[in-house]
Amino acid sequence: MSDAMPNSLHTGERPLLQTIGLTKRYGDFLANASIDIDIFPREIHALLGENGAGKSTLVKAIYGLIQPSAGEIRWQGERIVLSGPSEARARGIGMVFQHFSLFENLTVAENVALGLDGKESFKDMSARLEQVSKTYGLPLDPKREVWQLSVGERQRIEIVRALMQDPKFLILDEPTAVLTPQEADQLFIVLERLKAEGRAVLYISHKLEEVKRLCDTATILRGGRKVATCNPRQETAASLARMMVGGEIKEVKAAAGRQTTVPRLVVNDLTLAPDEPHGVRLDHISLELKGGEILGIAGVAGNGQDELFAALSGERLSKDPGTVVIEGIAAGHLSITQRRKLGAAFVPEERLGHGTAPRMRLSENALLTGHAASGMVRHGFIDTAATLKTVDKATETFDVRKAKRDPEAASLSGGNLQKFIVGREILRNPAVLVVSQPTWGVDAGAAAVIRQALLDLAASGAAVLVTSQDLDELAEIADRIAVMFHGRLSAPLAAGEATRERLGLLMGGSSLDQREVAHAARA
Amino acid sequence: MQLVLEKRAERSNAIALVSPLIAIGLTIVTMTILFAILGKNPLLALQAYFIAPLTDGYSLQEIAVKATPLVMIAIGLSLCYLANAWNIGAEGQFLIGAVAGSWIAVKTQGTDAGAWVLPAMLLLGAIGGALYALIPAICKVKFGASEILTSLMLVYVADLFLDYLVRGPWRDPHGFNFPTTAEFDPVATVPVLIEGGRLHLGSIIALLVVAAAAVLLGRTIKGFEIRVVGAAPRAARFGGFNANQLIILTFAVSGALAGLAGIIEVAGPIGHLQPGISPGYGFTAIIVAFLGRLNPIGILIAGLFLALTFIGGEQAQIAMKIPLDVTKVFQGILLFYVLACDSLILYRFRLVFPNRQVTRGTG
Amino acid sequence: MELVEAIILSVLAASTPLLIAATGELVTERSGVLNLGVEGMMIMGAACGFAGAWLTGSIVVGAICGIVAGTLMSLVFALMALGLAVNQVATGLALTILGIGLSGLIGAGFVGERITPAPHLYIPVLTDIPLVGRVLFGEDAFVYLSIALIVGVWWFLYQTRPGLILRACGDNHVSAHALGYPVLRIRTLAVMFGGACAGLAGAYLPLAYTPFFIPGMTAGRGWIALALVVFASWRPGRLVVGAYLFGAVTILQLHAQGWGVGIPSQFMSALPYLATVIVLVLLSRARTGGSTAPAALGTVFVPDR
Amino acid sequence: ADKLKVGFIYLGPIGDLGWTYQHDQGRLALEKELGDKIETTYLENVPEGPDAERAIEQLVRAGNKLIFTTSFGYMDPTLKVAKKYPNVHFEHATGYKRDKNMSTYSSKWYQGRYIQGLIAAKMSKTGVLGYIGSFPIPEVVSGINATILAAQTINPNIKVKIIWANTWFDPGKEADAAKALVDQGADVIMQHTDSPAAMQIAAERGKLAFGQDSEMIKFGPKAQLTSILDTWGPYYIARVKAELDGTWKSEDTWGGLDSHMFAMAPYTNMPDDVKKMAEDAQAAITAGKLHPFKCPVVGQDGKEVECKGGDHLDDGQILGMNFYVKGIDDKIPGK
Ligand SMILES: Nc1ncnc2c1ncn2[C@@H]1O[C@H](COP(=O)(O)OP(=O)(O)OP(=O)(O)O)[C@@H](O)[C@H]1O
Ligand SMILES: Nc1ncnc2c1ncn2[C@@H]1O[C@H](COP(=O)(O)OP(=O)(O)OP(=O)(O)O)[C@@H](O)[C@H]1O
Ligand SMILES: [Mg+2]
Ligand SMILES: [Mg+2]
Repeated sequence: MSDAMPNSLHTGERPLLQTIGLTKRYGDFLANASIDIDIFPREIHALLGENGAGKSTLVKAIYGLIQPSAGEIRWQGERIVLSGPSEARARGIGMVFQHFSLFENLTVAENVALGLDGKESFKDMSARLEQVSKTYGLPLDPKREVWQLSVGERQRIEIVRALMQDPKFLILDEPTAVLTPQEADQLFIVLERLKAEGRAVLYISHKLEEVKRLCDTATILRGGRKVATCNPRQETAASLARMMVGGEIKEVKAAAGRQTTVPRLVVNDLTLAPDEPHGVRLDHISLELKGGEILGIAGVAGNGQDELFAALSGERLSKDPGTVVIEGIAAGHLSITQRRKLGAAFVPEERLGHGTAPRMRLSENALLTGHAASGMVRHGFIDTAATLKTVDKATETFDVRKAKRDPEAASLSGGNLQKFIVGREILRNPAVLVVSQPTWGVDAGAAAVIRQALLDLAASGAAVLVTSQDLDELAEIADRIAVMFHGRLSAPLAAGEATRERLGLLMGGSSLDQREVAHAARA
Repeated sequence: MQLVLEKRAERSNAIALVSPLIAIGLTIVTMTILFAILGKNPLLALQAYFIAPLTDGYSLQEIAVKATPLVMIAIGLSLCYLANAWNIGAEGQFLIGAVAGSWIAVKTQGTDAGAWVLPAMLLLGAIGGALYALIPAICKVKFGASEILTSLMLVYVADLFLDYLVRGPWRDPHGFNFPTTAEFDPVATVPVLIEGGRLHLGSIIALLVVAAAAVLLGRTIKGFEIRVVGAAPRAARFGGFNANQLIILTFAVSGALAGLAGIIEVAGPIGHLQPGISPGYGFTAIIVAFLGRLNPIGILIAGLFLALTFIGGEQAQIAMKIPLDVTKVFQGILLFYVLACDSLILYRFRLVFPNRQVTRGTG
Repeated sequence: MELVEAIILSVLAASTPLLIAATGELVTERSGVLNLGVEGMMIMGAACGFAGAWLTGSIVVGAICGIVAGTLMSLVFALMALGLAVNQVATGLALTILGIGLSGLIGAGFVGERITPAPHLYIPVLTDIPLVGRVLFGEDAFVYLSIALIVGVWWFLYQTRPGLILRACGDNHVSAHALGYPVLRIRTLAVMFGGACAGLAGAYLPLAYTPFFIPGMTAGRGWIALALVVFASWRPGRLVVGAYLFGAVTILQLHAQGWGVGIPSQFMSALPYLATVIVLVLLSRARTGGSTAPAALGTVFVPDR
Repeated sequence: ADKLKVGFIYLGPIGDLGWTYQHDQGRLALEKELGDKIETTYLENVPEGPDAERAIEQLVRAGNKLIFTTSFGYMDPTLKVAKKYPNVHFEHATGYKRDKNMSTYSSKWYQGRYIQGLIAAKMSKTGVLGYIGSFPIPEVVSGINATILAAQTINPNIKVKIIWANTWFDPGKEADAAKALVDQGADVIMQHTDSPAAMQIAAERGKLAFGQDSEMIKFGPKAQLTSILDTWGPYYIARVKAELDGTWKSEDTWGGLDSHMFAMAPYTNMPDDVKKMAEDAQAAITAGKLHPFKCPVVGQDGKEVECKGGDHLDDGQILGMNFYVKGIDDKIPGK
């Protein structure tokens, strides 16, 4: 289609949902500034923008969770003021939240029931749950409690819950951030089907390739304002990113002539029973990682990646010291602090609460991992100047954007916090860096900075182990890629040989089927 | 109409300073009404509560004496609470500390034991309190038993144990079988700082404890560890800090401080061991800890302030026959206002009218 | 009267105020709110319950006054801890201080008075059945009410949708809010229910147990009720076990003294507390996985708007 | 002229219906008698720990010239303040330490307990008495002994079951203890705790009981046999008068029925002959003709207790009593 104004696609048709001049103010801060957006039936509409651009704020307002400061929302042409999410649901608006809205200690069925409005009996609801999850190919065990489930399974609950409301309009806030390609593909099938059924979808994602594949229209926010509406299929990822960032994004470049040196991280036949009843057992894992090399670990979420990270980092100890060797020293029994002293550094998947203490300042979060081996502590006393210096250096080197010199970690947007965390570790000049999901939920600009940093680190001679569910990301930076499945690690493939198809096979074919196998095997 | 809280972007330091003043102002207004209802002259009553205790050296000393154990215990508790370890049995640790320290005093009674007695008593008191606090801590770490419940239950046990000792084995042989040990020897007594008054060395120790806690929390890696384990347990594990060890440590330290407070109280103002050595210090200290915002300096101020209300309450009872229950009501209301106003540090209060954005802000 | 039966009756009566107060606190805590002011709400229930019964001559009115007093106290707590997002531990302790003071002021005029206590039921034939008759059909109404209450709470929490919503608020208030549940309103109701139960439990003391009012007559029972909720790991079934276990040890140690077992009475008096700790440790040891406390318990929640 | 200021320190709330209540009744009697010459002040709920000394000193600083400290635990604090303020006079209840400006006063309640023992033995059908103790201090122990010695004169095989509540004041627990005693066969309940709970239980169960400290007939109109009434009024009046006259001096008052430090509530719920017996015993004790601890007193070990007071135990032996007499089938806690 040649028309530059995608809205003309819908000439004559009445939008299902419209916002007009929608504004949300937090104190003096404008999170959404006068946003106009039109969503039509039978449309998958992308909402794009950097971290903190105001995407979540906008959809929360549409869902009635927050009250707009100004502007209006029209639903099927009629102006509405939502009293809350249940009214939104009653009108046919469903939402899948960016940060899960699940209850860990309740069962799947109870979680689903809570997302519905209780007009049917629990028994009928359970029956319908089974049916809907079968229809859409999103299997769930209604009796399990959520704390026992993997991230992917949790996402499935959210989606099934939204689908069970039979919404006319479904909002998904970064649903694929935690899904594997297979899980994501499954989701896209569901979304296409919804679209075919005449519904509308508002889809938030940082993964521009999938937006291009899936979405009919894209609205782009920057700094709380709408900057463009376009047809993403007619754009390139780069042009979309340009609109989001308002400038060029640097391309990730591997330094030429990277040399692999001595083995820096070796795992020998590591077997570790899970410490939670429903954790994954690590099964005879071995790998060898040399300096200058980046090893990628792909795999469906919940196949032991978290457990492997804990075992490598020393958050979980193994009885046999020889199972993990860092810089030639048997370290399986050493604490995370001792491993850091050996030159290892770690970046966990969860930024807030694991990688950082949310309500503490960045300088304190620098100390969190830096106290082991960075001269920030002398005779038990903290050298505050040294911690602040780390913050400043990370800010400068990795372009961490924040309101003041030393804010609380929670006040940073996801991408900026991730840059800080990666920076914090890289500034310690580690010999080994183990990093998990380095860029999930991070916008394109920030993701590029982080990937480049990993490449540069490897180029400087460090060994880097990256766990990721984003195969494109692994393809971009890894030298070799191995796959984790059910607690076992495949032999690594050289990056060139690691096609999507081969990796997919290694992951065990359809990821959803694999989950079933995994559960059956565990039960 | 609805009251809505809005989170401030940053905690407001200005309000942190004025909020106690607002609270006191509101308390004065409320109490004025209550006094008027009770037929008491509000001005005189307020003068008795707030002003009189501050106007002479004697009362000031007494405030310090009363605040000493409160502050000492609250400092220990604040370390626990910061680390997310819920010790609410400081009362029991106080009693056991008193018992442990008194053991030396009882055993050396009437001997010519020298100046080592008091230091040994203080040491043993701290150790006793620490060991007693370790029971709930170990039950928590080893078996996952809730420390809230076990530490509370052990208060009653400690109380009865003290009772048993002073009515049985440690009873003063010349005391007509009354439940008290003999008066401690001078070497087993905490020295008084000002002749004729009751201000004792313990107050200095309490100040040192406050200073040490301030340094610990603000400057050392251990203090950081305590804060991070409480604020973000998973991040703390990632930082290499062991939450279980810290539960043990903070319980031990807070037990030691409570125990130290206990033996100081017994070897100081009381002078012998008897039942009822604590008028609920261990519980009042919990309030002090929170009123002080779990901050050492805050705790010092809160402890002194609470002590002021106790002394003021007595003066009001004497001067105006205001029943003790009114003092309790007064303390309760004051606490409510202080806590409510502290809420302004983190939040902005607004009144919201439905379907309209008419708002009125405060603070 | 058979001694065993007599002991069971005493245990039932001694456990009843603990059970009622703990049931209320269990609901409060299940919604994610930790109200440590049970003792203060109980003593207010005792003072106002007695005042009401004395003034009207009706036990029912007394019980209602107790319930209202406890509820009003809990509303103060709700205003502070929920409305103004104040630390719940400190608020609860302040509530206890306030309750002790206020009850003293209110009760002062009633000290030295007595009322006719709540009658024990008597159902011909049934109550006369040997051994079980008195236990099942011969206690005062509060005893049976307490059992009905805990059964009702169990049913509410696990069999009804509002109960599910309440548990959800206690598990994760952010999620509950995101789904559109009025977390603060639900919690306020739960806190009020806790207050009503504490008030009723307090009123039980002067209305049925020892039919007169004396300042401080709750003597720490509110704290025991709080401990029992933890002991029960927030489950109604275990709460019944805990309350009766505590009552049983309390009563049995008195009997043991009467039989002259020759163990220091202080040790005997300490038994209920020690037994609670030991049983809790054993229970905790036996437990595998899963979190027992409501995950949001005691944490402040301020909804975004 | 300036009024004399008289201060009181109370352990409990004045509404405790027991110990503190009776002291406050004494204070009110004092005000009634000498209200135009004096002004009284009290501090209630003063714990016996570190706060006591401050509370006493606060009264001194408020200008009180005569101060009554009404619980044993105030002994050392009173002494300390007395040494500091030699011009103020102090009166300490139930202690044994004195100074030139500090008197002590107490009552020979064991005399009343003896009468109760006689009545109990007569009235008990089961021959089992129930005794609720607070704490095993000499006052309580001597009360138990006096009761049993008296009861044995009526029924040599009388049994007593003793339960220590380990509290002075917890109505619920006192009620539980009373229930346990009744359930174990006791039909006369005696108590040395402060609330009317036990009386109430006895009334409910159709048993008999004795009150403590104050009149409790209201709580057991059909149950109360009598009650030992603390009547502090006359003593307080006498001491204040002495202070007003300038004749106050440090004394040790340990008064019994003869000096009206306590009184027996009317003998009720008993046949006339028992009542007569009780009245006779009261008269004999008042007249000094009958001493509850008349020698020989035989201890639990079967040995005769040394008789230091001529034909009865001397005051020191009673004030520090720490043994059970023969016939009590129990052990004193902590011994
Ligand atoms: N409750 C709040 N109070 C104050 N400011 C807020 C609040 N919620 C959001 N903001 C601000 O609004 C801005 C937009 O946030 P929003 O969550 O909508 O971003 P987003 O586009 O969803 O980002 P991301 O891609 O990271 O999810 C943020 O930068 C933040 O500063
Ligand atoms: N309640 C709040 N008060 C203040 N700021 C908030 C609040 N909630 C969110 N924010 C701000 O919103 C911004 C974006 O937050 P949001 O939760 O949408 O995602 P994020 O932090 O960018 O994480 P992600 O990487 O998952 O996208 C952050 O700057 C955060 O501080
Ligand atoms: Mg977002
Ligand atoms: Mg985000």
